[in-house]
Amino acid sequence: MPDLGRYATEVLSAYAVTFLLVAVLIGASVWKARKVLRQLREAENRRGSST
Amino acid sequence: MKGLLLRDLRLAIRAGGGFGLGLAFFLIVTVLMPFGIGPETGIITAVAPGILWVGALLACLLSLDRIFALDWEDGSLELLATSPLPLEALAGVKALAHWLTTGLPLVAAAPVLAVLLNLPVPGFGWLIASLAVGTPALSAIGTFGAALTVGVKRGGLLLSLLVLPLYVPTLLFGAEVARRGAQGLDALTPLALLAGISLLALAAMPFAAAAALRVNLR
Amino acid sequence: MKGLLLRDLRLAIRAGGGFGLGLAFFLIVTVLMPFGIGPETGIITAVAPGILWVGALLACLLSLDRIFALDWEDGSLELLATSPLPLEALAGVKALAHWLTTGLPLVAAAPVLAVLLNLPVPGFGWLIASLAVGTPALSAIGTFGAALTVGVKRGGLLLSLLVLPLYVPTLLFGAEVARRGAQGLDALTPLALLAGISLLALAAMPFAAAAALRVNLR
Amino acid sequence: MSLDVQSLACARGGVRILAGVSFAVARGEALILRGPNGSGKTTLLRTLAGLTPPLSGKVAAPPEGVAYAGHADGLKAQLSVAENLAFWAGVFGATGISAAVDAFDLAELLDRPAGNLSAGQKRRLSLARLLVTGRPVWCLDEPTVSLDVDNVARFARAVGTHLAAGGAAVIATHIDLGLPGAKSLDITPFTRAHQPRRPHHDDPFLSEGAL
Amino acid sequence: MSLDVQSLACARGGVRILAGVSFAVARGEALILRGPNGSGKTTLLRTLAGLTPPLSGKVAAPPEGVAYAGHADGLKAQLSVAENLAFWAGVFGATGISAAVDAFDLAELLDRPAGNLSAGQKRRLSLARLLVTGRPVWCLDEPTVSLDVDNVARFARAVGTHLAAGGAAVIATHIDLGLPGAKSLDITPFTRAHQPRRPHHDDPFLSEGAL
Amino acid sequence: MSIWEYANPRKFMATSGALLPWVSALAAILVVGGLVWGFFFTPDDFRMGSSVKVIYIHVPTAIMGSSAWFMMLVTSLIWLIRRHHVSALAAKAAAPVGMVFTLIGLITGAIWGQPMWGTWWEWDPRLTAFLVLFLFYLGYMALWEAIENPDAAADLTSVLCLVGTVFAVISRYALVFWNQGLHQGASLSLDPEQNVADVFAYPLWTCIIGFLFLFLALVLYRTRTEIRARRLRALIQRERMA
Ligand code: HEM
Ligand SMILES: Nc1ncnc2c1ncn2[C@@H]1O[C@H](COP(=O)(O)OP(=O)(O)OP(=O)(O)O)[C@@H](O)[C@H]1O
Ligand SMILES: Nc1ncnc2c1ncn2[C@@H]1O[C@H](COP(=O)(O)OP(=O)(O)OP(=O)(O)O)[C@@H](O)[C@H]1O
Ligand SMILES: [Mg+2]
Ligand SMILES: [Mg+2]
Repeated sequence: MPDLGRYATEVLSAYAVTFLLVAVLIGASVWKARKVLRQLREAENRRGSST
Repeated sequence: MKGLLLRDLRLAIRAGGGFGLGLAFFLIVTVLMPFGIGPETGIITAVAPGILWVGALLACLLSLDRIFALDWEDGSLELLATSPLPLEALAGVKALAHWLTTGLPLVAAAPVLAVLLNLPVPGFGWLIASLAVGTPALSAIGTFGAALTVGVKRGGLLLSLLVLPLYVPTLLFGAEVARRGAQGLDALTPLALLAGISLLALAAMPFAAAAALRVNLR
Repeated sequence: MKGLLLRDLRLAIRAGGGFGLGLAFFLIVTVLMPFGIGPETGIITAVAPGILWVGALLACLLSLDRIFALDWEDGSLELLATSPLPLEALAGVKALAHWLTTGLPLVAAAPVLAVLLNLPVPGFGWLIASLAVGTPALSAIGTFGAALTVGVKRGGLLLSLLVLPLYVPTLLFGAEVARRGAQGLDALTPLALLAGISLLALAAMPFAAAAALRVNLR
Repeated sequence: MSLDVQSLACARGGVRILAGVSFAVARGEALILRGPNGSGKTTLLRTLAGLTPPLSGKVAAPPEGVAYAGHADGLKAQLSVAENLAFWAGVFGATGISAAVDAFDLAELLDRPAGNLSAGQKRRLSLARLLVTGRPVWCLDEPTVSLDVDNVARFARAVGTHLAAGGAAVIATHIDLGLPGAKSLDITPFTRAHQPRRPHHDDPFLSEGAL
Repeated sequence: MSLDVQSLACARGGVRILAGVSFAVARGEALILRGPNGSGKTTLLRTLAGLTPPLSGKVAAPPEGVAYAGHADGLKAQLSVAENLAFWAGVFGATGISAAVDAFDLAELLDRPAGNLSAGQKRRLSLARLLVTGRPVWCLDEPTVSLDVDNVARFARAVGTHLAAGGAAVIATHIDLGLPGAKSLDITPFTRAHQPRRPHHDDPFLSEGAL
Repeated sequence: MSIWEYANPRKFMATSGALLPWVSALAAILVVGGLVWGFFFTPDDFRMGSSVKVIYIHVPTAIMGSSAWFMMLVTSLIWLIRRHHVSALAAKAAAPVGMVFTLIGLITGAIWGQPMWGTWWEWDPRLTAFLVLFLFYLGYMALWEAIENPDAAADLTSVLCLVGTVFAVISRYALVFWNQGLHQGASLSLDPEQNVADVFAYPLWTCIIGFLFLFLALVLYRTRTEIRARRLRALIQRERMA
């Protein structure tokens, strides 16, 4: 860990915010992708079974 | 009544992002003000509490006409009026739904916007407190105004005109709390007065609104 | 086209005082601001041009959703779209009617309000000039926004969200003209730039608005 | 007696439209209101439903009240058919929506947003609402507008069931609904044109003598 | 030939509703569109009027265009009946409104604000608009909704006059309009349920095989 | 075979599925590598002290925040002109990513501003233009959400994107006129005099490229989701109509 001197709070909080927001973005993307994929599978199955 | 509240919240979310929009509008007004006023930070800081309060008030105002007008246009309001639900309860639920979709998000977002306007940090708490206590009054008074103008097609502007004067005391005390808080002065007295206004509005408005609705439905 | 313009003006007057309402709203915002900001005259004078411009902008904004939504709801818009009138002309006439009922009264009333806010007298001319040149852009841009959101029920808030960022350059230059005018600085350059934006908006917006209308009517 | 109307006078927008209307509808009975366009059917029904106060006379309705369905559908475009119905069921304290769904054959439309329905489908949904109100008296204003022949028959069956269960209905319409035992009332005689000039006016500014 | 439709496919809200519709309406002819609720009459009429672009196929309309009247009345509540009509006359470049007023017996209502009319009176006003458009082809969607018997007859006479003058009309309705020589077209065979499954889809996201 | 082949949903799904792991891996390596390099292995700046380390996130996210809008402009144009559905969906998928990057740029800038300029926020044209861009993102996304028919939404958002771009550019000039500002000029320009020292530049470039790949990976991934959601919608609608 490098010595950040008197800017430690600023630098660390900047990194923290970035990681947090990127994580939220990735998380939301994955969550939505999973949800859509699951629903799509169900719809395709319904369709497959009905024909 | 729970069903009505849930329906209104659901409609607010589906009909183009109820929660987010008021917030976004608040953000934009806060950003626009400095464009008008000029970039000098000193002046902006001085007027920041006022701008935030006026922004919150306008965000409320713009969403007021949704409260009853949609139900009026599609005939639901007539049907609700012939339902077992008393009109007073209807008005109360509508005001609550409006506050949940507009006032509450503003309270949460205010500190972030305060940063943009360089509000001193000790003022944040007071700003939040003033909005939390004051916005319910805005919703209640607005519901009354919406009930008065429900028969007027796209009466948005008329509604603003009726409601704005009624908003003056709330705005006065609300901004005063935020300003004193920012300057480190005593802000408890105006906060107490603000709370009084809110309580009065919450207690009286459902009845006034119901009376207005009854006349408009005739 | 003349018939359409006359009809729109007539409707604006009958449906609860078109001309008066925007004006009254403008007046109220201007009067409320000092309540929010606090009583120090110095600060108010400094921010007066900005407040006037922001007030004008908000008064425009609040009346935007009337531009197309009423015609959409009662089916007239479909009928107009199948009429010999091209949609571009329709959008142009609508923008003109909006400006006549909202922008023009604001221009006329601005000096009176400027007095309330202690704007220095030499600034009056510039204030009026900036509003006269700038408000047509507000109406034109707003017509485009209204065309985008015409299918959205009571999309007033969404409309504001879309339109306000587009208003930024107009507001910047408009307030700059008024501010420089009030301080006795050179205001011709921003006025020329403001005129440029207005011309651009007036020339391009009817086409963009017609395209949006066509999509929404499908 | 389910609905008892005695020498009722009704107004719309401050103008007296009807006067001297009297009739009674018993349980199990339907009354068809007839009259040319603009004669005052809607005005009368709104007064029966309690939306407009009567100018004079009185309406005796059962304590549970009246279910009203007007020209407007009262649907929320963004909510699905099921959500629309469930909302009204909740407001009226009904237990379920399945009977209503069956009566108007809405099962296939349940998940569709109400805004995407055709005119007749919307109307069916708004009629289905009547069944979840659980109210004994129905006041219906041209209920079969934009319904096709099959659905008019479906509506007639629903009214029949309601009557058989001890309900009553007052229905304004221009077409033949196919309700066998229904009485019919032409409101033309109660309109202004057919009334004797009266010395007493409903509007205080209309009493005799120029000002 | 006034209106010529060839293997038309129409969509509503991005969903294909009808396919393979072909018909022709000559001058002096009326075509009655029939089909149960939700079968696609409104969708077809909107496509004919040019409001919705067709998915495929083509509509050949006369150069003067088509007059459309939908489920909504398109009236301004604050304007009087005369002002409403005069406005549309102005838009379509018509010379006067008196023919339209006579045809739908609006003379007594001329000064009333359109918002204060009864449902049937509104509908008459919105039908009168057709006469001031001067367009040769009328596309009407359930024009007789909430009209009483006399006014339905009045409407039938207006259509008859229009046809006699060389006009044409396509009318969707569920009731009998009393137009003697009118052809009738049931659109049920063109709806999705009656179409063969097609390998090629109108929606690029519907082609076979999972994603 | 033309490049437009990839605008076919199926073809796009195949290609993007094959590309996605590589792009994601590259993004992860470059972002993590660049940040570690910058954070642990670079010296402090003589003026800015250790606060210079914020540059490794601030600059790349700021660049990507504005580039994302540019990408949306291009894909919107492709949709309007050639009507390739995937193109419109890619624009829809990119908007939230661009919005978040813009937000990160704003927040890290604000945090950095405190030690450098002594204030969180300054109405500097650069910063303000960036804030306006953020507002554009919000409006754009709200319009997508508000309109139900996907093709109509694609059309309307594309028009908004075009008009918005024009006004964003005008705003930029208007803002410079309004206020001359505090913010750094270009520090990675071609002019070697102005450039930051190489010690900072190498990890910075790594981060910029890393964030570019992160953006690409996210947009590919989200576009795939949008395509599936679109098919799901079509399937459900057909079920209902049947
Ligand atoms: C809220 C505050 C800030 C915002 C919104 C902001 C925004 C931006 C933007 C939009 C860019 C441009 C990226 C591009 O497209 O080239 C940028 C670059 C940059 N910013 Fe900031 N910034 C902020 C604060 C700061 C502060 C406080 C500093 C340092 C003292 C700083 C240093 C830089 C540097 C060095 C660059 C790279 C310039 C270049 O290579 O073009 N920023 N910032
Ligand atoms: N808001 C109003 N203000 C004044 N008069 C009105 C208003 N609404 C309706 N009227 C008038 O009252 C009379 C009765 O209207 P009402 O709507 O009750 O007729 P109706 O029998 O329902 O006709 P329809 O069969 O056309 O629906 C009509 O002449 C109408 O013009
Ligand atoms: N906006 C929309 N989005 C999706 N589907 C729609 C939309 N509007 C209508 N539909 C569906 O399209 C089909 C055809 O509707 P259309 O309105 O054309 O029927 P119609 O024949 O006019 O029926 P009606 O006799 O009830 O008026 C219906 O199944 C309807 O549910
Ligand atoms: Mg009626
Ligand atoms: Mg129809």
